[in-house]
Amino acid sequence: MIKKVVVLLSIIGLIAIFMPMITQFQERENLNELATDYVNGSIHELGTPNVVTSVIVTYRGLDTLGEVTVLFLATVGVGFLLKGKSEDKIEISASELLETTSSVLVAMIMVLGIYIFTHGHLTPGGGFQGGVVIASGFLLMLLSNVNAKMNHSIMHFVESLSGFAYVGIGVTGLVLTVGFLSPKILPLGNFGDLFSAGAIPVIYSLVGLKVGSELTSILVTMGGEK
Amino acid sequence: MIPGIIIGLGVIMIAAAFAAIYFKSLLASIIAAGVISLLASVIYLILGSPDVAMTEASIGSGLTTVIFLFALHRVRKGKSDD
Amino acid sequence: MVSPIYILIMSLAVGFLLSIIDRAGRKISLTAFYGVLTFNVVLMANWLYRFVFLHVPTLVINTAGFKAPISINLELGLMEAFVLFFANLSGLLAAVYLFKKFKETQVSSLILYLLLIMGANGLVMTQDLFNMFVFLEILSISTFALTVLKKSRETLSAGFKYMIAGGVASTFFLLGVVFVYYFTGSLNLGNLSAGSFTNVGLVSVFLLSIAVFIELKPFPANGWALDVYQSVDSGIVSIIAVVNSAAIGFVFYKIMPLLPSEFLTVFGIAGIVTFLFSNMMGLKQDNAKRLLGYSSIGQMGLLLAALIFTANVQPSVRYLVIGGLFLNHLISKAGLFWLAGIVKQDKIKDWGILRSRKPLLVLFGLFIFALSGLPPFAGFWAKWEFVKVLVDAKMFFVLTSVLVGSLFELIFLFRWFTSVVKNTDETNEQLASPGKSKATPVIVFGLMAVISSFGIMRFFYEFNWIQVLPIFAVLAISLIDSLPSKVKGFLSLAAVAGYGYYIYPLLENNLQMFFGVIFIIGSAINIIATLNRKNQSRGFYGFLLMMIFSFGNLLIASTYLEFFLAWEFMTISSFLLILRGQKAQRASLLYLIFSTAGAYLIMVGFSFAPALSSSGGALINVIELVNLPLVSIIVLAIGFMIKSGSAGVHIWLPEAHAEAESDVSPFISAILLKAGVFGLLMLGISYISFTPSFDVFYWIGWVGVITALIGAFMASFQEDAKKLLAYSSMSQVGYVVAALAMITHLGWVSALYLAFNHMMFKSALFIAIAGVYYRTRTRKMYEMGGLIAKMPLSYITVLMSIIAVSGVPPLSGFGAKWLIYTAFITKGWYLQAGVLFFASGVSFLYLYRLIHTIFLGQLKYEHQDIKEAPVWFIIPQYIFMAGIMAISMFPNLIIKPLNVIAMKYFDSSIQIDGLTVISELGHWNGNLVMYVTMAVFAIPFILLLVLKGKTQKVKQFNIVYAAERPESPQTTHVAHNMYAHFRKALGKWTLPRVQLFWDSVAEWSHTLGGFFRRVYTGNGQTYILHIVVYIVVMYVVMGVK
Amino acid sequence: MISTLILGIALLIIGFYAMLTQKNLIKIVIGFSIADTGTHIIIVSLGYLRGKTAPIIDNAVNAVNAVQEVVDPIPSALVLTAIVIGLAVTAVMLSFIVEMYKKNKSLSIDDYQELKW
Amino acid sequence: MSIWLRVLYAFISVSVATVYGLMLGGIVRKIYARVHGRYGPPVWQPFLDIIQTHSRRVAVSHGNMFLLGPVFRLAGGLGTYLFIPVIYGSAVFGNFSMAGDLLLVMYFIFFGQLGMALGAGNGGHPYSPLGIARGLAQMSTFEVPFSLAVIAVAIQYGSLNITTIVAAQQGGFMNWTLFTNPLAVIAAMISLLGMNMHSPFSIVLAPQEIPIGPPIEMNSSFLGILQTNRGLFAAAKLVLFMNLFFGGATNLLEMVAKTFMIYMFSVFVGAAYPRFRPEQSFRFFLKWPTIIGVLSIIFISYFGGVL
Repeated sequence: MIKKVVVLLSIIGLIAIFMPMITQFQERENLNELATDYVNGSIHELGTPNVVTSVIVTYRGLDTLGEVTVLFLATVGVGFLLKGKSEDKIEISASELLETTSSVLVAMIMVLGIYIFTHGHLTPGGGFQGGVVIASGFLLMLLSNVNAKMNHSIMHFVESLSGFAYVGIGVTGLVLTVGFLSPKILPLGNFGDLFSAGAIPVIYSLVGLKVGSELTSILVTMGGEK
Repeated sequence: MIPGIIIGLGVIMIAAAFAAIYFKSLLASIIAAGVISLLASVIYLILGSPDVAMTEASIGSGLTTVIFLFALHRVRKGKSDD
Repeated sequence: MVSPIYILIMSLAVGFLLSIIDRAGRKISLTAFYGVLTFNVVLMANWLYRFVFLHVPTLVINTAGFKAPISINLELGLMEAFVLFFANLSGLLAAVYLFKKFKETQVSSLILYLLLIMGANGLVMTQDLFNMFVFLEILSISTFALTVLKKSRETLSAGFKYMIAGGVASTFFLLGVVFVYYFTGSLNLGNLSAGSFTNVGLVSVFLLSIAVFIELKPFPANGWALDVYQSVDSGIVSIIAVVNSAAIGFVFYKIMPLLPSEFLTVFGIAGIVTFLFSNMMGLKQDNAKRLLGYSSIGQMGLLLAALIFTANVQPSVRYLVIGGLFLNHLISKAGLFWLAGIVKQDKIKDWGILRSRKPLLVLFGLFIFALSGLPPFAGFWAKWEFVKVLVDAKMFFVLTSVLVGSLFELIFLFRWFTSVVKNTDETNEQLASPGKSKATPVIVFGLMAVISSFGIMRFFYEFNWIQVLPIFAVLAISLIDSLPSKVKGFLSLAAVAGYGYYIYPLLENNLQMFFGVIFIIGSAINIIATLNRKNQSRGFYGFLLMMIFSFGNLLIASTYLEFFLAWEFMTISSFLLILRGQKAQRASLLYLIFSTAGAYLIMVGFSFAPALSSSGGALINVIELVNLPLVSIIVLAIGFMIKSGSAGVHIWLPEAHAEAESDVSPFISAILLKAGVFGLLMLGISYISFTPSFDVFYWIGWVGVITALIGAFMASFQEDAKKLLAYSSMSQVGYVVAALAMITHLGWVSALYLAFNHMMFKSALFIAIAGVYYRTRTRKMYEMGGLIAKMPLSYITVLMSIIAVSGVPPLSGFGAKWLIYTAFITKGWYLQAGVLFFASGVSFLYLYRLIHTIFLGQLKYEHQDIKEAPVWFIIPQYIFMAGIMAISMFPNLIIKPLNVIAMKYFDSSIQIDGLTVISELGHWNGNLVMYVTMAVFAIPFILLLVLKGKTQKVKQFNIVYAAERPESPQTTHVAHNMYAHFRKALGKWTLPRVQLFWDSVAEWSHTLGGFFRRVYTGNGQTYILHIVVYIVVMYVVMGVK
Repeated sequence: MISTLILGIALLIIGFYAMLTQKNLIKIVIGFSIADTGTHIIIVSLGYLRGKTAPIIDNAVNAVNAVQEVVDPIPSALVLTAIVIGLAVTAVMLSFIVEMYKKNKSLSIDDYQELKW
Repeated sequence: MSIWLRVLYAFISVSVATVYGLMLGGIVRKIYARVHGRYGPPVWQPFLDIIQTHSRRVAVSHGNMFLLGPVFRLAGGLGTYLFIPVIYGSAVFGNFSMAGDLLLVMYFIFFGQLGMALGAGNGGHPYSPLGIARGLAQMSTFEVPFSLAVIAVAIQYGSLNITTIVAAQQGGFMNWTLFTNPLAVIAAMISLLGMNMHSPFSIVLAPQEIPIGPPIEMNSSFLGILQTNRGLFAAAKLVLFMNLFFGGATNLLEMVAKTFMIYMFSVFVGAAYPRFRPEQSFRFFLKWPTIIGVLSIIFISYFGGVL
C-alpha cells in the first residue's frame, strides 16, 4: 500500500519535472547556428543532399562509430550471455513453397537493403535502415530455415571486416591529415550523384553491412540458432 | 488536420501503452508495444524526419518486437521443460 | 607523439577483428588483446609525462576534419591523462588478473572487456554531450554483459538490476542532452556554461546531472550497485569500482561548469551523505565484497563532494585533494577486490586464512591502511588538504560528515584487518597459491600505493628525509628481519642512539630538549627490556623504531603538517605494536579508533590556524602555535587529550596497555601518553598570550583532576596487573594535564616534573610486571602472591616505584605532589586541589594492591620454583631506579632546568636557595628530607636488630590462624576483589559510565547502520523506485523552477 | 510540436509507471522500451520547426534557401543513434531475462532478491 | 646551628613526645575502662608492654619485609614528628621543619603506614591485608575533609609553612583557626576521628571481625617498635592539629594541655559511638565532612573567613 502511494507520488513528481517543459514550450521558428552550419556545410562542403546523413556520417561520425560499437557489443554480449548452448530452434515447419519464395524474397530484400544504404546520402535512410532491411532478410531466412549454417560464418567475417574497414577509413583520414573519419579522403563528386559526397556513401555502406550483420547475429543468437 | 492526426495517433499510442502494461498475455503486450513504435514512426514522418521514421519502423517496431518474441519463445520453451 | 585517439582506434579495430583472430588460436587473440591494453597504458603514461613534466598544453583532437563545435572533439589535458593513465593501468592489471578466465572463456569476454576500457577512455576524452551518451552506453553495455563472467543466479539478478538502473539513468541523461541542445543549440562542452541555462532551461542540466549522479550511486539510490559489488567476479568488480567510477566521475567533473552553484551544493551534500551513510551501513556488514562495495560507494561520494567543494581553491590543492582521493580509492579498492578474488571467502571472519600467505597479508594491510587515509598513502594528503579547504570555507556540516564517515570507514576496515591478523579460529587451511597472473596485479598495485605516496610527498611537499625516516625504519628492519631478535634489538638501540645524536642539535628549545629526553632516552632504556625476546619477533623492531622516530619527529616538526605526519606515524606504529599482543584485537582497534578520532580533531584544529599555506604552514618558533582561534584550541585540546587518555575518552587506554605485549606496554604508558601532554603544552604556550571569552584551560584542568580521580578508582578495582597500571597511568597523566592546564610557572614546572617522574617509575613498573608475567604467565594478580621470596629484585623496583607514585617522601614522587598542590593553591584552584588530594589518597589503594597481591601474602604452589625475572628486565628497571634515586636526593637536578624552561613563558614563582626550593606558600628541601628519612629509618632498624634477639624464620603457613593450617594459598591470599567494601560504599558511582556511554554510541551507530541498510531490499523494482524518488526529491530540493 | 512533446512525455512516464508496477521481467523491459520510444518522440519534437520539411535537398527543397525550409537535422541524427542503442540495450536485457529464467524458472522480479543489505 | 646540636635537640624532642604519647595511650585505656565500669590498667601500662615485648627471646619472622615493616612504621612516626615544629619559637622543639612544609608532613604520615602495610602483608595472614584494605580505603576518604581543611588553612594564612601558620594565630585565642575558620576545623576534627581509628571508625583494627587487623602477625620486638611508634605518632598528629587549628604552643605545658584536649575529643566520641561498618564509614567521610570542608574553602576564599 505504502509502496503504491510512493509510486504514485513519484509519478506525479516525474510529471512535475517535465511540466515546465510543456507549459513553457516554445516551438522554434528558425534553425540555430549549428544546424544552419550543418545544412549549409552538408550542401556546399560535403555535397550531401541528405543533411541527416552528413550529420550522422561526418559531423557526428564518432557517434556513429560508437553506435555501431554499441550494437556490436550487444551482439557480443547477447552471444556471451546465451552462449548458444540452447539447441532448440524456432520450429516452424517450412513448406517447399515457402522455402522457394523466401529465397527469392530474401534476395530481393537484400538488394533493397543495399540500395538503401548506398543511397543514404541522397534519400532518406542509410546504413542503419539498410542494415535492418538486410537483417530482416536473414530473419526471413532463419524463419524459413534456409541455408542458415552457411551464412553464419560469413556473417561473422562481414561483421568484423566491415567494422575494421570503417575504422580503417577513419584512420585514413588521420593519415591524410584531413581528420579522423573525415569523408574528404575521397573526391566530392557531383552533387546528387551516387558516387559523390566523398567517402560518405562508402562509410554508410560499411555501416549498413556492419549493422546488418550485427542485427542478424543478434537475431540468430536470440532465435536459438547455434 | 495534422494536429488532428497527431492527437488521434497519440490517443491510440497511449491506449496501446496501457494495453501493453495490462494485457495478461505477454505476447499481446509485446505486440502492443510494437504498435506504439509503428505509430511513432508515422509521427516522425509528420515531424519531418523520414530517416527517423524509417529507423523506428524497422528497428523499433520490427526488430525489437522480433527480439521480444524470440525471448518470450525461449522463456516459454524453458517453462515447458519443467 | 601518438594521438590518444589511437586508443579508440586500436581498441575498435582489434575488438572488431578479435573474433576472427581468435579462430587462429587463443594465444594470438590474447596477444592482441593484451597488446592493445598495454598500448593504452604506455600511450597514456607518455602523455601524462608530457603534461606533468613538459607542461605541454591541453591537446584538442577534432574529428571529421572540422573544428568543434561543428564536429565532435576530444580533449586530453593533465586531468584526463591522469585519470586515464590510472584507469588504463587498472584495466590492464585487472585483465592480467583475469588471465586464466580469459584463456578459457569465449572470445566475447575479451571483446567486451577491450571495448569497456575503450568506452571509459572515450567517455573521459570526449567534449560532446551526446557522444558522451554513446560512450556511456558502450561502457554500460559491456559492463552489463561482463557482470555474468561468472554466471550464477546472483550475478544474473544483480546484473539485471544494474541494467535497469543504468537504463533509467541513461534515459534521463539522453533527455538532458537533448534538452541542453534545445535550449542552447549546442552539444559541445566548450560552448556551454552555467550561464547558458535559465528558468526552464535548468531542467535540462538537472536531468543531465542527476543522471550522471545516479550512475555514481548516491545513497540511497544505489542498492543495485551493492548487489553487483557483492556477487560479480572480483576482476570485473574491480573494473566497475575503479574504471567505470573514474570515467563517470570524470563526466560529472566535465559537466560541473554547466551547473548552477545551488545544484552543485546539493550534489556535494548528497555526496557527503552518501559517504557518511554507506560507511555507517558498512559497520554492520560481514560480507567482504559487499563491504568493499559500501566503501567504494562512500569513496565516490567523497570524491564528488571534494570535486564540488574544492572548485574555488587553487589548482595545486585541488589536484592534490581530488587526485589523492582518486588514486587512493583506485589503488586500494582494486587491490582489495583482487585479494577478495584470491581469498575466495565471502565472510570477513573467514579471511584469517590470509595469514598463511604473509606477502598477501602485508599487501592486504597496505591497502587497508591506504584506504583508511593513513599516511603516507595518498588519501592522507588529500584528506589533510580537504579538511583545510572545508575549514576555510566554513563548511562545518560537510567537515563533520567527512570526518565521521572516515571514522566509520576506518572502523570497519580495521575491524576486518585486526580480525584477519588476530582471528583465533585455528584453521590449518592453507590459502592456495594465487598464481602469477593473480598475484602480479596485486603486487603492482601494492608498489603503486607506496610509490604514489612518495610521489605526492615529493611533488607537493618539501619534506626533510628525517620526516619520512619512520617509514624507512620499517623498510630497513624488514630487510634484515630474518636476523635473530637480539641482533635487531641492539641495532635498534644503536639506531635510536644515532637518531638522538642527529636530532640533538635540532632541539633548540629547552622544552623540546626535555621531551627529547623522555622520548628518546626513555625509549632507549625501554628497548633494553625487549632484548629478552627469544623468538624472531618479525616486524616488531621496525614498528618500534618507527614509533620512536615519530616521537622525535614530533619535537623537530617545523610545520603543522610535519607535526601531524609524525603524530599519525606514531599512531600507526603504536597501533601495530599493540596489535602484536595475543588477544589485542579489540584493544588495538579501540586504540586506533580513538586515536584517529583524536587525529581528526587535531587536523581540524590545525586547519583553523592562520597563515597555513598548502604546504602545511609553519609552527613559528618550532613548537609554538600562534594566534589560534578559540575553536581551534578547543578542538586541538580534545585531540591531544584523547592521546593522553583523559576521562571520557580514555576507554582505549586500559585495554591497549593491558593487551599489548608486556615489553610494549612501558612504551605506551611511559612515553606515548606524553605525546598528548606535549601537544597540550604546545597549546598552552599559544594560550598564554590569549585572553579568550571562554577559559578552555580551566575546563581542561577540571578534566585533568577528574581523570586523576577516575583513573585511581578504576585502578583500585582491577584484577589485572597491567590494567591496574594502565589506569594508574591515566590517573597520573590526569595530574599532569591538570597541572599544565593552570598555565602558571609552578603548574608547568610540576607538570613537567611529574611527566618525567612518571616516565621513570611507570616504565620500571611495567617492566617489573613484564618480568613477573614472563615467569608466571598470568596477569591476574590473585593468581600470584608471595613472589617477594622468588623475585626480590623486581620487588624492590616495585616498592620504590610505588613510593614514587604515591608521593610519599623521601622519593621523587613527593616533589611532584608538593609542586602540584602548591601550584594549585597559588592558582586558586582549591576544589581541584581537593579532588587531587582524594585521588592521591585513592592511589594508595591500588598501589598497595599491586605490591601486596603480587609480592606479599601467600606464595602459590605452582610458583614454588619460579626464578627472578630475566636480566634484560632487571637492567632497565635499575637504570630507572637510579634515576629516581638521583632526583630524590637532588631534586634540583631537575627542578632547576624545569624552572628555566617555564621561565621562558612566565616569571619564576620559586626560588632555589641552596638545596631548598621555596615557593610562595612553603618550602621543601628534598635533600634534607632524604637524610632525615635515612636517619629515622636507620635508627629503629639498628634498634630492632639490637633488641629483637633471635629471629626465627617460619614456614609459609605458620601463621596465627585460629590454630589451623590454612588449606591452600588461594584461601589465605586476600587479593580478589580486594576493595569490595569500597566499591559497595560508592555504590552506583563505580558504574563504568564512560564505557557504557561509548558502548551505546557504538550500538547506536550499528543500529542506525542496520536500520538504514534496510532500504536495500534486494528487489530490483524497489531500486528503480529509489532512483525515481531520488530524482524527484533532488528536483524539489534543488528548487528547479 | 507541443502535442507530440506531450505525447512523448506521456509515453515516457507510462513506461516508468510500468517499470515501477509490473512484476514480470518482460513487462518491465516493455516498460523500458515504451519509455525509450517516448524519449525519442520528445527529441524529434524538439527538433521540429513549424511548417518545415525534412532536411533533404531534393525537388521539394531548394539547395539555395534550404536553411529556411528544413527542420533541424541534429535531433534526427541523435534519435537515429538512440534508437539503435535502445535496441542494443533491450536485446541485452532480454538475454539476461532468458538466462535468469533458466536459472530460477521465474519471471517475477520479486523472486530475485537473494542479495540485500 | 650545627647539625649535631640539631640532632641532639631532635633526640630530646622525640623522647618527650614518645613518652607523652605513650602516656596518653595509657590514659585512654584507663578512661575506656572506667566508662565500661572496669578499673583498668595503670597509665604506664604501655611502657610495660614495650619492655615486655622487647624481652621476648625469639622473634618469629615471615620474611625480610615483615622485619622491615615495623622499622618503616617507626621511621614514619619519627619523620612525621620531626618535620613538625612542635613548640613555636623553641629551638629544641623546632625539629627539622626547615626540610619542608605542611605538605611534607601530610605525606610523610603515609611513609610509616605504607611500610607497615607491606610488612604486615609479608606476614601472610589474611587478616592483615583485610585490615589494611579497610584502613587504606578509610584513609582515602578521611583525607578528603582533612585536605580540604588544610587547603582552607593555606588560603587563610597564605602559607603552607607550619611555623608561619602558628605565628599567624598568635596573640589571643580569637586568632586561632578554630575561631577564624571554624568550618575547616570541624572538617579536620572529624577526619581526626578516622585518623585515630577510634570508634566509630575502628574498622581497621576491629577486634571482633579481624582481630587487631594489620599487626596480627607482629610479635616480640616487632610489636614493641610498633607500640613505641603508636605513642610517638599519636603525639605527632596531635601536635600537627594543634599547630594548624588551635594556635600552636609556645611552651611544653601549653602543648600538653592542647593536645590532651584534642585527644580527649576523639576518645570521647569513640567511647560514645559504636563502630561503623566499612562502607558506612567511607560514605560518612565523603558526605558531611567533605561538604563542610568545601564550604570552608568557599567561605574562606569568598568571604575571607568571616561567617
